[in-house]
Amino acid sequence: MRARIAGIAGGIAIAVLPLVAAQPPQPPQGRRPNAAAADEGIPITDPDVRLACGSCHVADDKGRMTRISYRRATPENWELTIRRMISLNHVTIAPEVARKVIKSLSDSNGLAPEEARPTMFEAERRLVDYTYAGDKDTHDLCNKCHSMGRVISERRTKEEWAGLLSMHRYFYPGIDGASGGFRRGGGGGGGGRGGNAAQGRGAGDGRGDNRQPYERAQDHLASAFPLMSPEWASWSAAMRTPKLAGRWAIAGYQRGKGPIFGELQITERSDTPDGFATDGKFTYARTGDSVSRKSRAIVYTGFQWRGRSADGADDPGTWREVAFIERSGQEIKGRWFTGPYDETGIDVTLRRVSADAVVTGTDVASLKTASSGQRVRIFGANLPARVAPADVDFGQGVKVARIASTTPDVLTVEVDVASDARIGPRDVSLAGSTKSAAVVVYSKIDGIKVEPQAGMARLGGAAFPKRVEQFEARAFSNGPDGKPNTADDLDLGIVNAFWSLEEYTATFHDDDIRFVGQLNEAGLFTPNIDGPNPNRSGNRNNVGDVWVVGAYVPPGSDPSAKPIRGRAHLLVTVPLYMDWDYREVGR
Amino acid sequence: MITLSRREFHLFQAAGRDFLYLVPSAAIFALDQPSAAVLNVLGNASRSDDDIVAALAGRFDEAAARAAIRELVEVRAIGYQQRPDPVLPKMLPMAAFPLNTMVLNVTNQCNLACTYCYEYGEDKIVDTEHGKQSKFMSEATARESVEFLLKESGPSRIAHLTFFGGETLLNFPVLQATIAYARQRAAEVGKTIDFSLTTNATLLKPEIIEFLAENQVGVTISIDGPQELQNRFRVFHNGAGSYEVVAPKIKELLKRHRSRPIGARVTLTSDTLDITRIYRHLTEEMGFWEVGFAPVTTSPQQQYAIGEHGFDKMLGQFRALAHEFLENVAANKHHGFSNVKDTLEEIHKGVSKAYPCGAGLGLLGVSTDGDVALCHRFAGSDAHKFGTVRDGIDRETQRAFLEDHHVADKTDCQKCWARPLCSGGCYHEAHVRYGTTTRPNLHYCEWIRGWTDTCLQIYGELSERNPDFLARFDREEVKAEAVL
Amino acid sequence: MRTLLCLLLASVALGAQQQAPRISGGNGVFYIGGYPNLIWIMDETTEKVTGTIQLKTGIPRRMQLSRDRTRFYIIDATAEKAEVVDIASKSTIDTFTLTEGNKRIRINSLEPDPTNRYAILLTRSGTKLRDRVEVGPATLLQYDLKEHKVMRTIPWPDGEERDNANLTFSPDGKLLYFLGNEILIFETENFTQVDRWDLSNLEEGLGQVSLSFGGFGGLDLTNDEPGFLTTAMTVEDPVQHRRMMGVARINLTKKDLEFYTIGPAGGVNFVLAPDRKHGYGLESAVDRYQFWTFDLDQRRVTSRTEFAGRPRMSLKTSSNGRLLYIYNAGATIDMYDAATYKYLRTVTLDGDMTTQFYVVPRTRP
Amino acid sequence: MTHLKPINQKANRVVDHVKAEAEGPVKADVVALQQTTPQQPHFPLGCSLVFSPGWEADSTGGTAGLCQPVERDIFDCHIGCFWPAQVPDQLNHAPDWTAKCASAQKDWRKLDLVFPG
Repeated sequence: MRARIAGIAGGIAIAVLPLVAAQPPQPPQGRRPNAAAADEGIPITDPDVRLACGSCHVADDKGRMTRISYRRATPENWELTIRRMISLNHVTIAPEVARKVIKSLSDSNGLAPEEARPTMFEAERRLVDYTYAGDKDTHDLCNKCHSMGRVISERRTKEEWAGLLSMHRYFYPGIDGASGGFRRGGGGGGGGRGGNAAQGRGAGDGRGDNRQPYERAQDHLASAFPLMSPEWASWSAAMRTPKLAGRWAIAGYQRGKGPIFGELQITERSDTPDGFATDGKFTYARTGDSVSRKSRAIVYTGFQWRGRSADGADDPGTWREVAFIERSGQEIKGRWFTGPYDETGIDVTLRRVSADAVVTGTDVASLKTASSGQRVRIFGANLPARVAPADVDFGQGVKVARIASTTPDVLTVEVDVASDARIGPRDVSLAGSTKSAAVVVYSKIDGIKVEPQAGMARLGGAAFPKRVEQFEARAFSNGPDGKPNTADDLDLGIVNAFWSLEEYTATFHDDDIRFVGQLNEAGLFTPNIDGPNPNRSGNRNNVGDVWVVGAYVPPGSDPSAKPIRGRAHLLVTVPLYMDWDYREVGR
Repeated sequence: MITLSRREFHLFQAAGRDFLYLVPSAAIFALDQPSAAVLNVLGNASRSDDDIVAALAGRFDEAAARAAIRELVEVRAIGYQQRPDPVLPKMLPMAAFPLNTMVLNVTNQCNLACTYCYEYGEDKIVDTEHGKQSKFMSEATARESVEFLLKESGPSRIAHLTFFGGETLLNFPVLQATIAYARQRAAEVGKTIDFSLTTNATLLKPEIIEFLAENQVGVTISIDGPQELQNRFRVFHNGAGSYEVVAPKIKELLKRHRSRPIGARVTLTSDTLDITRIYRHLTEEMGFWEVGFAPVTTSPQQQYAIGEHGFDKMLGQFRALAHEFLENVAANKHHGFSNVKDTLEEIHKGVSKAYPCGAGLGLLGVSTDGDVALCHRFAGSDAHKFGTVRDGIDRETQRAFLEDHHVADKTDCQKCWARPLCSGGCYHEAHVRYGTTTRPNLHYCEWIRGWTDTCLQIYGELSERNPDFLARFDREEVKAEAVL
Repeated sequence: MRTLLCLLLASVALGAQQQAPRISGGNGVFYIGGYPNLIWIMDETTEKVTGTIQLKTGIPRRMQLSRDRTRFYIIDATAEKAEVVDIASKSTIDTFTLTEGNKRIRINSLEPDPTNRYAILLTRSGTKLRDRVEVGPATLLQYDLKEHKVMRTIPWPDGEERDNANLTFSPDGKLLYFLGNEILIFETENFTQVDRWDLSNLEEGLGQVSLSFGGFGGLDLTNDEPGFLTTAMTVEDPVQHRRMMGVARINLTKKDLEFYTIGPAGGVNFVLAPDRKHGYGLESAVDRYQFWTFDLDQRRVTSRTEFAGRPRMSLKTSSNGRLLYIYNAGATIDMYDAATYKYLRTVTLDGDMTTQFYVVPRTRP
Repeated sequence: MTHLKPINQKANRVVDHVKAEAEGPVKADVVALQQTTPQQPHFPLGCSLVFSPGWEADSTGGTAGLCQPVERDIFDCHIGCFWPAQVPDQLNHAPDWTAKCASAQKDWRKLDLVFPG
């Protein structure tokens, strides 16, 4: 090929067509002169922050401190950064000052509600199946070490994203290579030469794009999550301390234990700005056990509720609360959780209660057709004292036969369901309040599903804490089309199944089931102790992966029938040797 | 007696062998001696199996001959008279066909006044000088268009947004804002938008180049070749040539913007018909990665139109450059003649089209007021309006358009072996030439068949001499063509 | 009565087992670096620790035996400090670091020239500024071991920055080889490229060749003939597109290479036996670990035997080629009989190993 | 198909179609039992997706391919900063994490949980 063309056409000629024989490519792109540094940046006015961080983060004439003013993030991400300043940048800061800085920066440089909503699972420490759809390469790169939740909770300028990635590569030089894949040639020699050549061809991906993986991710993040956004512009103007004092109805769900209902009182705390306290009680609908608890919380950025249970009778502050306050101020949704790995949690919805009746839900999730006298307890607040059967409406084919008992927050009724009642979810309404899709009318239970489908437990108890995994069996009906796993399937709620473990035969002489741990009759798996196990071949740890099998016999089915079974995969693995838990947020 | 006869195919030779391009399936097979001999013996007559075997007795044993016949029947190259091929039903693409590419006319003004321009000359469809249309697209309309693209792109994860004009860069601020907005909105709905634009390069200021590089925007430059060819038609309003202005800017763009390949788009006229010289200049002197040529779209009486005689000359020049492409690619070297590459991709995939291009289907144009049009060449014309970005595509108009323009209704095309790739040719070309978009472009049938045959021969050669190059098309992102 | 009988039988069995002669690996010397900051020296015959070298710079991470086998070049776990240890006197004779002030220079690999005058360092800088950090590009430095100063920065061949470079000097130290599918040859006066040897298309029809130069811990040339380099290679033929495994014997100085393929490609690494007529391989996949033996004269795989292995094993032959050592991380070296692959015994150190494991024969082969 | 050689994608689809028709509709889509390339395994959120050979799970989603016992290889991950979010890294957060025990498999109880910051 004429050398002159290669010269003029510059790198693309080479990078685009890997077919071209090894030609002298142009020198790697040096640091590109950054675009006219768009003059955006959020001034920092809070004296605590200026004092605590000003020695390194100098403020310019417009009050914008380097790095800090060019970033917005959730409270948890701000805490992570401040903890790194202490551990790796030798900053000394008192805990209460750190809390003030986190609070101030979350308010002045936080996320808007619309931006924060998709990231809530991160703060709620919820194990969800999240795949970032914006860019597959960025997802694969960042998800190697930590969840994408942390990445999508950031808004930065282009230079700030570059700064963040440089920090990664400075403190962890190994991630250029095999453990992180930040650079293509990382372990095996750049440009596919040197070392063993099988490692990634260096000639870009054929679209003329010879940037390294981390550079491509950096460019994507800079354009997908810029510092300034219309949502933040409008929210930062509208942000204020929400008025939350008053009565709230609790409706929630805890895997393995079923729905919870109750009530709590929120009061404002005078000792901390945007501080609140709660005091209330909730009951597990299926068992009737009730739990009274108090908690203290702080609201960040005007809608991020972060709390911690406090001086309750049986809870010295081990439960934490992360919730999202809807802009209407009428509803707060989130998760209360505890446990060394935050694995035990309740999905909670608080709804403001005034004087009139509110129906929050029912203890049973499904009603069988052609049945009579089924007991249903309807939970809520300000429920009327005198109720006639006709006042409670379950819709067509479902008739309240008898009112068993009434209290202001629980109404117990007995219900008859006609044999021809229409199948599907039903709303329950009483005294002007309706709970949509409170129960599902079904004709036949076609199977059960075990949740979660991919469970994880961590060995512990000797040097490190255990991570338990709670399983639950939910019945389902195939719905009108009669076929499972289709859109019209009906979830019939939690059922009491008989639990057992089965060997997941990943290898021929697999013996995990003898070592991994126990699964009790409530579906709670408790892993074995950590450390090398002398009476296991090769002193191996008690790790392994097993099937968790639930078997259920629907009431009224003939005794000879085989129980309905469902199973899930459980990975019992090694502990985490580092604890990145957010301890200051919400204090 | 059951007799065999030829079905529809086109025979071509390459790398010393016979190849078969079957119609309408667009499958390509290489023939060996026996199968080629069977076709040769059959000719245009109809003969029985035994008759053919007997005719070949001297050269091929019976088993080989019969096997060859059986295979030719299986792929429907030949068939029994008594069992004609079933007539293909006229299938319309599914109702809500996902929009893959949206061409945004961000302005209908231009700082050049090219004599042959179809937007301003006598053949213009829309009077943009005194018409009711606004001259520049507003940012609000651009945002609505992005929402329209995200909604109409349906399940597909990637959508393409191409900026067009007049001269696209005259409305650069809106272009800039649209890219930022589109990228963020796409991330929110879990999609990615790929950006590209066409420009005459007169306004390529350094900060614009910087922006295009930063945001990986694909750039196509309209340029006609070296100085005197460029200045022949591509002139400013005062008649001055544009080459001296655009050449340095293009070089600056090519030096700086390297994350996307940059192509040149050449309009060929009767006076500037010198393809190899243009190609050399644009690739070697200028540094373009790829160059695409297209004859000027014009009514016949214009003096720059390429007449009957002109097409033969053009085909000769296309063939010469195409063979240079072949020699380079066969030796694993890059060659920038994009007309060949694009056709090779369609041949390799066996594309068999019901419509000449994606217009009205996977591709739609948007005028400066937000009217949705058949394609960017019809932007703003009420006769070819498909709805607006605000209230979406008028499905009824779209269905009627697809109904009337299907290749099955173009009688002249029913007998042509090139229809799987051509399918009647460009709607705008037909509109300018015959006043209606439904007519096939009969004025360039000979040229299309000649060019397709050349590309098939190149494809045959490459399948022998450099199959890896063709294998790359297996991995390319599939375009949303209406594939039969 | 029965228990007495069992007792009798047991002792007999025990007795019998003891008589089998204890196979020794030869009279070489083991050198392994590990916790806390030392190098163990062990005698191969007795398999006992005969001495330790206490390091000054910290946990050893990479250990490179000099060409004349008189000293070790060690890089510590932070990759910022290097130490030169004299084997005979078991003492540190030099330490150096390039880090100064807030600019850390991490030395990713160190290749001393045969006369131990200078070394080629592959480094990457990381600078901590007031409120940000900057990571520099990977650079190749020529470092004067006597003066402790950087003599020059060697420009990357073909101008392309690489993250790691597999380097080796010619025996006379006049040429420096960049190993890879395309070996680049530099003269060592002012490091200009003098030659290029493209191994990827050795012969028409052979197809794409790719060579691997030493897995964890880089190249181990102890068993190889000086100037020669025997390594595993994989080939993908252009006609059937099948990937095959083979052995390549490269003579760098004469730029000559003999190669032959021996079977379908599989995840097997390759170690040359001291007699240079055999090679041993280790295949480890989830739940399947195998020893391989290659007969380099007959050019074929003589045997493959499954054994109870574990992830992350490395293989080395004993100096007399009769034992196979399995090591890598942890504190144990397992001994296997090279002929029958039977597990014999395990040597346990009193600290975990952190560097590669050198078996240096006492007498030159 | 010995005499006609399929060249482009459509020709291959024609050949497949012809073969399928020859074998009759039933056998057309017999999927042999043999090992098809395994689908990407599912990892619960929170698992590190770096496999050499992996921390919580190996590349097949199970534990058979893990370093076992983890204490045997732990110091190698520690000084290589291989799983910076899971194992204390010697460069930054835990420079003397191994001070109390030279051989992890023996005195693993002395290793402590590190709270960065």
